[in-house]
Amino acid sequence: MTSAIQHLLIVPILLPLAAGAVLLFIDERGRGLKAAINVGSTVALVVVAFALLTLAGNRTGVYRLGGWPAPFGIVLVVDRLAAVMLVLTSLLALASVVFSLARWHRAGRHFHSMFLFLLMGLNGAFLTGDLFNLFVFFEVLLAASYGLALHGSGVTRVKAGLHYIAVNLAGSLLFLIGVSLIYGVTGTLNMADLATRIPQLSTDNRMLLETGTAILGIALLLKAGIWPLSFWLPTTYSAAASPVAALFSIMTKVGIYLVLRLWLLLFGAGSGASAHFGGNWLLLGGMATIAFGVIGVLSSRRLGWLAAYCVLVSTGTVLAAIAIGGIGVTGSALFYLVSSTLALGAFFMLIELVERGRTRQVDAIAVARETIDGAEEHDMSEPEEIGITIPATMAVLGMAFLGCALLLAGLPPLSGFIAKFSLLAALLDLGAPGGAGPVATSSWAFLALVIVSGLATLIAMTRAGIRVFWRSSGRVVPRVRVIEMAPVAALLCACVVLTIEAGPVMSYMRAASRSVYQPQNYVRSVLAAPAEHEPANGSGS
Amino acid sequence: MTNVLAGSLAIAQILLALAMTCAIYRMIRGPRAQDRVLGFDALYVDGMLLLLTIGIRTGSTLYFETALVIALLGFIGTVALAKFLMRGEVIE
Amino acid sequence: MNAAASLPPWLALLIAALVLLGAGLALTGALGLLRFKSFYERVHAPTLGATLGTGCILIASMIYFSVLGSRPVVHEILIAVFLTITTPATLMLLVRAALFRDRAERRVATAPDGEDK
Amino acid sequence: MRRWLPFPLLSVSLLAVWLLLNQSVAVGEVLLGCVLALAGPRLMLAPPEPAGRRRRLRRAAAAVRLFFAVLTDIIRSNGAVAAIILGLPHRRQTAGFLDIPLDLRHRYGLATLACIITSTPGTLWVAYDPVRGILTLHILDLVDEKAWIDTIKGRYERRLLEIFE
Amino acid sequence: MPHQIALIAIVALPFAGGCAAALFRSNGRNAEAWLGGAVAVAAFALTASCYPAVASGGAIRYELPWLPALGLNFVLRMDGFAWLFAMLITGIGGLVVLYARYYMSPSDPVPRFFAFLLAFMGAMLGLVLSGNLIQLVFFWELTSVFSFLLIGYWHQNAGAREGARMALTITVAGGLCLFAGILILGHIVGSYDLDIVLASGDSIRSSPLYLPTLILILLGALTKSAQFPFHFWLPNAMTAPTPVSAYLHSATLVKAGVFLLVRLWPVLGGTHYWLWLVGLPGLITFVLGAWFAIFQQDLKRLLAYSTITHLGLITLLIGLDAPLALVAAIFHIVNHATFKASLFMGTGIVEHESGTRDIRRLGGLWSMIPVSATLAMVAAAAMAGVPLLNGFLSKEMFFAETIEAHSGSFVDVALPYVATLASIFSVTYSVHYIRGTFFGRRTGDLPRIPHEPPRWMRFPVEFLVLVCLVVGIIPALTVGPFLNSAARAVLGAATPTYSLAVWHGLTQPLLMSAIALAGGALLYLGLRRYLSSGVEGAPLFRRIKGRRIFDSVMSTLSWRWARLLERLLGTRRLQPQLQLLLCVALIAAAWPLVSHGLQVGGVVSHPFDPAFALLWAVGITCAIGSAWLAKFHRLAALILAGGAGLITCITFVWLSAPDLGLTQLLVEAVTTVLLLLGLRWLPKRIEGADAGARKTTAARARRLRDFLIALVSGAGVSALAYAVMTRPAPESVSRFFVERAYTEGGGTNIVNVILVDFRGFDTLGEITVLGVVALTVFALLRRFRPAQESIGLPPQQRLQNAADDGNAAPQYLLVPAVIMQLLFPFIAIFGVFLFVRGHNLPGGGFAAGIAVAAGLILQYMAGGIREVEARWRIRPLRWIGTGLLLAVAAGMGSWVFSRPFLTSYFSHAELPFVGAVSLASAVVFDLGVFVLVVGATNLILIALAHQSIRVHRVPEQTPAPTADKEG
Amino acid sequence: MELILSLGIGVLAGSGVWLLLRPRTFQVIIGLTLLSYAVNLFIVAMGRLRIGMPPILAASQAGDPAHYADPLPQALVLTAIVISFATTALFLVVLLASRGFTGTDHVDGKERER
Ligand code: NA
Ligand code: NA
Repeated sequence: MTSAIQHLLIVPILLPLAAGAVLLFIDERGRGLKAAINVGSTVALVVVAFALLTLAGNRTGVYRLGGWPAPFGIVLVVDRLAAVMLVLTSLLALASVVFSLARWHRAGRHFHSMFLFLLMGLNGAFLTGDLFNLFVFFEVLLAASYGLALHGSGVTRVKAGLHYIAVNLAGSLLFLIGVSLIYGVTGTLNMADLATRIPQLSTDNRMLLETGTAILGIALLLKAGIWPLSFWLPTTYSAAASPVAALFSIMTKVGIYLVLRLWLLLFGAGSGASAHFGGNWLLLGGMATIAFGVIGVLSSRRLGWLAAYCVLVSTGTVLAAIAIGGIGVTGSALFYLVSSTLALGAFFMLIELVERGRTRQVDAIAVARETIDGAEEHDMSEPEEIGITIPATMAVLGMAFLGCALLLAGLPPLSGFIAKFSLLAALLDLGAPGGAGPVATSSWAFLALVIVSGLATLIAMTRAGIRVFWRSSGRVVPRVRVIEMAPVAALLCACVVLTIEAGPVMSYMRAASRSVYQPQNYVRSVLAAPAEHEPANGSGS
Repeated sequence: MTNVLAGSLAIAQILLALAMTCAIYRMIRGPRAQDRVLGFDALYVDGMLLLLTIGIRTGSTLYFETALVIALLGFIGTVALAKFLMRGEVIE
Repeated sequence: MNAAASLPPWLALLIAALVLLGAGLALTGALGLLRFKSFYERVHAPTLGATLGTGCILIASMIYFSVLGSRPVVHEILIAVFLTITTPATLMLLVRAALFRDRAERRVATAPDGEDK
Repeated sequence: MRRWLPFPLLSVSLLAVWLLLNQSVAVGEVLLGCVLALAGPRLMLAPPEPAGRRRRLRRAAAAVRLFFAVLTDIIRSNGAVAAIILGLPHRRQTAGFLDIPLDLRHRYGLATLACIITSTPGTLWVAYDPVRGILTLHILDLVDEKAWIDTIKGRYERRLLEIFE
Repeated sequence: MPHQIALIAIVALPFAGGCAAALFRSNGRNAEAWLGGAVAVAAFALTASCYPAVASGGAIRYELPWLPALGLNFVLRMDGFAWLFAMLITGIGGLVVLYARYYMSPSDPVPRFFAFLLAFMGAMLGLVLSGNLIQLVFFWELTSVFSFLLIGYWHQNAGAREGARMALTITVAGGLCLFAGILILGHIVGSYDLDIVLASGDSIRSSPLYLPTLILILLGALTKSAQFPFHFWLPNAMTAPTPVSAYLHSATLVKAGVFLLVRLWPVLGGTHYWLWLVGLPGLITFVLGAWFAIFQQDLKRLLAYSTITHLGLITLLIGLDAPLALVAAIFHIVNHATFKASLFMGTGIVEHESGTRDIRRLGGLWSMIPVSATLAMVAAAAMAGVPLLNGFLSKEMFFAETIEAHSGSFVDVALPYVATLASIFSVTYSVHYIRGTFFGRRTGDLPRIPHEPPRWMRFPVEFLVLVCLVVGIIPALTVGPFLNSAARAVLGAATPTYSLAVWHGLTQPLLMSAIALAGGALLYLGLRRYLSSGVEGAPLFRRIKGRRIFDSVMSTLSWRWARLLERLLGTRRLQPQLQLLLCVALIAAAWPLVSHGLQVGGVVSHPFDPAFALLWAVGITCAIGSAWLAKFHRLAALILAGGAGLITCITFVWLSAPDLGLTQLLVEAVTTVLLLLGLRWLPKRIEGADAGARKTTAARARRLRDFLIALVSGAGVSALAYAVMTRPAPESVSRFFVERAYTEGGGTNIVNVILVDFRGFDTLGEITVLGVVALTVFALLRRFRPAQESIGLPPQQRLQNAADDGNAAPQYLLVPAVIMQLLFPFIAIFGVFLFVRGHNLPGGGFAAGIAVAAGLILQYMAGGIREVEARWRIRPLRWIGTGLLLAVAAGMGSWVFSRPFLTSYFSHAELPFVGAVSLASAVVFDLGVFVLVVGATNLILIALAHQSIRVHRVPEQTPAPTADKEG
Repeated sequence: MELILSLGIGVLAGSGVWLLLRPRTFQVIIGLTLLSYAVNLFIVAMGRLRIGMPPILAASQAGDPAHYADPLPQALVLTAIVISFATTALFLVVLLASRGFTGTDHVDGKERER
């Protein structure tokens, strides 16, 4: 634990915390300085996250806080999976913070601090190897998300925020019950230690452990947005300020990440009688979430709601894929997770730019006419057969919208297609590696749902896109600044990179998935005696 | 004699718990809001006494500060309630 | 309670008596809270527990721990002091508010003694 | 002196409280206690009241006398009120309000009086009119108004005036 | 290798050109055309240069790893068949670019047009050159996307928008089915590589998944090729600019479907499923399309239906599942591309010159634009299958194939007649097209007087018509070798012998052609009256409009039902959400219990204690009372909840947790003040005001349901707690803490050592939560807007202020304020006490911080906001920041010693006079906690309190009626 | 003792849940308060019941776990107390803001239509 590089592991938590705290000393007039600090920190986070991504490719990094050995002290663990999540978070954060500089960070107090604290919570949740510490970081990220969800105030946000907070407070209580029950039965909070203790549990204790884990799971799935615990999500996300909503698109993934991690760690193949506990429910829930997300996507009148329901589709897809399991499917699910999160982030930001030029009433009426009364009537004889020059702003916005639509619907050429393909290919590959073999009925259902969700998303996105970009008579061209468009473009470019570099990325994801499926290495790394740590404390007098 | 002491402490705790029962009767029944606050205040004092008896019963001074907190700061809640009843507002 | 075995019997009896007296006073006060008919009377009742009741138990505690710890334990005084200082603040505001309302609603003239609704 | 010790009595009390809390008179505790005792008064919201005219010793003596008087009153009243509560069904309705004109104007004096009256079962501080100097009490056993006025003014107010003014 | 480079260039050039085209100025028609033309010509030349490598049945292959783990590589593969298609795409593409240069209006912003057109060309080339089936799907969907953008090019027209949307929806839906089908195909074969798949025909056909695979792939192909019943998108796509129609809807996009069918025929064909599933739709489309085409009055719609019927013909040929039929299909693909592209362009010229394409308004144009008219007539003749034109040849082959016996079913018998019938229709609509446009009388004036178009606008038509003629006359010398290499690429050794010649003697097919020509002419004569009546649509089918059906299905499925389901399956109300959450949690928690059964342990650590029982009787009463009174007696509920809190605190102490008792008590005090601060802004609630609502059955049912949920939740938590408490404790990690709290953590208060050392990181997070919440509260309250009725002074204050009439000093507060102010130093010293001893005895930074904060709040209550803030400058934000930074700095201190974050140091020192002093670095951390807690607590409460004075600045409202302040 | 405590926890939780499901924001916040009491007690219960054994080392040396209540759940509860205080404050302010904006104290920001 001597080299400075070791401390890199905790930087994703400490840096935003310290930066957020420093910002409190700067008053609102120094907003430029605040913004600079925030952007600087976020850029640093991106760098650190990529560094950790590289490190984790070699070995699982463990950071023992306070120098205490593993099951007793809190440990931070970075393996490939965690590193991927860190990178995703930091990229999304960077895009979102740059976007916010155009106007949103002026909409209320302490935007930058709360933003950084949210990053701290997210990174902490991804890194920690301790259940209760996980609760704490969950609370940090939730607290910050409450603040950010309410950023800008206003009746819609406050109403949505009230629901969001109430539901999540109830969820946090469940979280506590679950974690403490697990502790009461096993006597430990360390995830790796827990994994070693579970196989040895007696039957009657196992029952309580499963109950505890089930309650904990519900708390996590609530945050992931599984149906029928997902109704808070569209309300909150659609009401949130757009850079906030963009960053929020990672938040459901925290729940998913933890479900994946804990499920395979605690109830993996080696966990004795509890192996794969709850898997069928997870699959059902995930598929129901996709279905509900699809319904929501189709029934959305406003783009914000559409995007929020796309979040549910994404969540459901990943959850169901995790439940189906297998290294290949999970690896693909991770790829899909990254791709869809980036796309959603871009889309949430884009929505604001797109909707800037229109008024609500006109919009609603247009939807009503177009979608309720069927197609518009048109007269073949008098079409205006000279194209309209599209202002550059609209052209760029339109291209970005198209990109988002393709990504979310899973159509080529962007990574959405690759993600869905890899997911489904891995799914079908599961039956028998390298050839024909039986594929479970549930897998067929999942395949069908994924395909249908893509089509439904496309239909809804086309409807919306046509409404916004093509039915544009009398529409004001929105004023869009470069720093607003650049983050959207950057996220979409990231998706292009994902498409082109699909091979290497996918092999990293598969390796991540493999290490999650074979947690022995994780457990060993965490529980290993610290290399040269003798109690540094108690140096005596 | 220690049995007498132990027994009397147990009885004292029962008496105090009964006192608390009376106090919550006022808290629930009222009839005035002030009655409820009064009951609440009495509940706190009785609770403090109960904490002291727990200390004696277990022979530990570690519970003393808890009782002290009630004596020193327990009234903040009741005074805020009282002021709320008085002025409709706690801080003006 | 193991340590209590080292107490002299008379001290044990004294402590027991003090504790019982204190708790009894507190209960009496609480009963008053139950039995008095008007609010203004009820306010008097808990004072029993808050003054002498507390005092008895505090003294019992002081004796007990002083004897056991074989050094004077007197920090219980603080409880008595703080309780004495803080109780009036609450009660005065409570009674004041009640009186004001009663006067406003003409339930009492200057010397109110009516029943609550 | 007044700059460093605007509330001398408060500082002494703070030191005493600190030592009582720590149950120790070790040098370290005393030193820290002194520091805290000097710092504590800075937390007073209101400026200090003018000091009393009488000599400290006399004031201290008066305080001790008052303390014991109050102590005996409290013990006596406890018994009386307990008797009233436990014998309630046979009790006559004697509770009532009582107005007493006060000479005491000092805020801390009034506060002390409030503590005394409230701590004594059977008497209750209801209101105080600072303009007219009228104190309204509620008394549980208001048989003899004169006796009560004598107690308040004679036993308590006189000594409080000695201490505070 | 050069061939591989050529392959990459063929696919990459159009995309690059598309990107470049997008950057041109909006009026750069010529530059765009030059660019597009150059790209098309280059790609054409490159393709042509590849011919030697594919002529003899070989294939060029270029492979680039893309996603090798999942069998997806970027594979370009050109064989004779792909080559033929690539030639069509690039060749006709070049002609269309040239044509579009003249067709598009000078004021049209063409960069977008050419960018999409070139990108489409690239996608199409990628499709036909794909050597990996997933990659094929990739480009397949891309063609759908670009066709959407091209059809919707004139998106200011509702028709263009609708047509584009319909085309996209249908083709993408089909594409997704194809995607699924290819995935399953890959699953069967174990690879997506075209070569491997093509070599696995037997295993595919014998797989149990064969039928679903076939259906899914056919759904993709038939939608793309506009086969019945998915044909209706094509006529509606005619709102696209005519160059787009000429390109997409004749030669390329719609041919993708039949391309795929031909491609996969070797592995999917050869079963009776294929015959039925491909042949039947083809047959129906062939007949119906031709029939519908007759009755179109819009030239382009007529051509669209004619495309549909020709695609039906091709599909039918493929469905016949015979090598010779396949050759005919390939041949007809090429022929149709040439004559249909020229017809579309010719139609474009007509429209461009006359301003309309409505047959009812057109007529007699032959006299005005004789050259163009002649060209159109030749192309139409090819379409009708007139001898000496290429259409005749492939139709002849088709007729020959219909006569052959196939499955021996009634189809065999009927097929020749049906084919002839459809051909009759073909002739009829061709005649209708020609006669309606170039001959006969016009009903009114044309929007414009037609002239011959510019030389180079007509050139593409001339060229294609020339191709029709040359191929029609000397097929073997022209298209022969190419057709052969294409057929060989698909059929391999099974390639049949066939002869390409105009004259095969007096054969049955020739007879059928003759009947078709004559019958068609007769039918046209018979229908003349009907056609000239101006009605659009076929007699029997006029009412059935694909578009209408599509629209209503779409709006029902994707809007009405979705809305309905969203309302049924979702909710936007809070209560159902919480109910669901609780129910799901209950089910999840109960599930293991149901499967294993709940077993209670046998350990009872302590005997029944009546005092504890009574205590909890009080606690339970408080809880239930609070629940009971919370609606109408808020204050009572608040007090009772406080009572429950007190019982909780006492229980903590009873159960050996003095730290918890202490902290919870402090928090109780502050929470009470907090909730009271909030209570001021809530609306008055008077019991009985909505008594009626509570009595309804629905309300009662709701309450019963909630009661049951509450009951089960409570019972469940109870049972779990009891089950755990009564079983022996597991070997816990706590042993470590107990054993090392002093020796390695330097404190005797194990809980505190855990909080600041063993698990200090939790505490760091926890204070962050507090800080963040304080910030949120602060930020939210800056925009606080109270409800109208809460704005004024509370009624008590109004009455009292009136009674006090001008008494400056608030006399009611005189003595209490003195007491409250006097207590502050004591509370502060108590806080210091708690802080200092925390490491060894109950206390700690958090408790100390709350205590001090509570003291400060007390000052606010005593003195009021203005007085307190005049006395002290309170900057809670700084406190929060300082606290966080202190905690972080304390943790980072250990970095200096190369230890992990939060590693603590302590030493017991013996100082002169002072005695033994323990110093732990954790104390600094705890100090951070203390500072933050003071700051955050104050920020929260004071920000809330400030609302009162902020709002009072608002002029007072009319006094509200005095209501009892009981809650 | 175990039975009494578990009953107490159950009633606190049940009352809390009942209030959580009520339509008025104030009911919900009181419900959350009661629930957090229940959960805190539950966590302490997970360390099993020990009376008169506070986890404060009697001597300045390594302790024997048999003589002390489990300190870990207590540490967890302390963290939970802080967090629940914070979130209660936040919920209160949000409900006030909602009340201010919508004029009602219904959790949905509008009265239930009948
Ligand atoms: Na009194
Ligand atoms: Na005509």
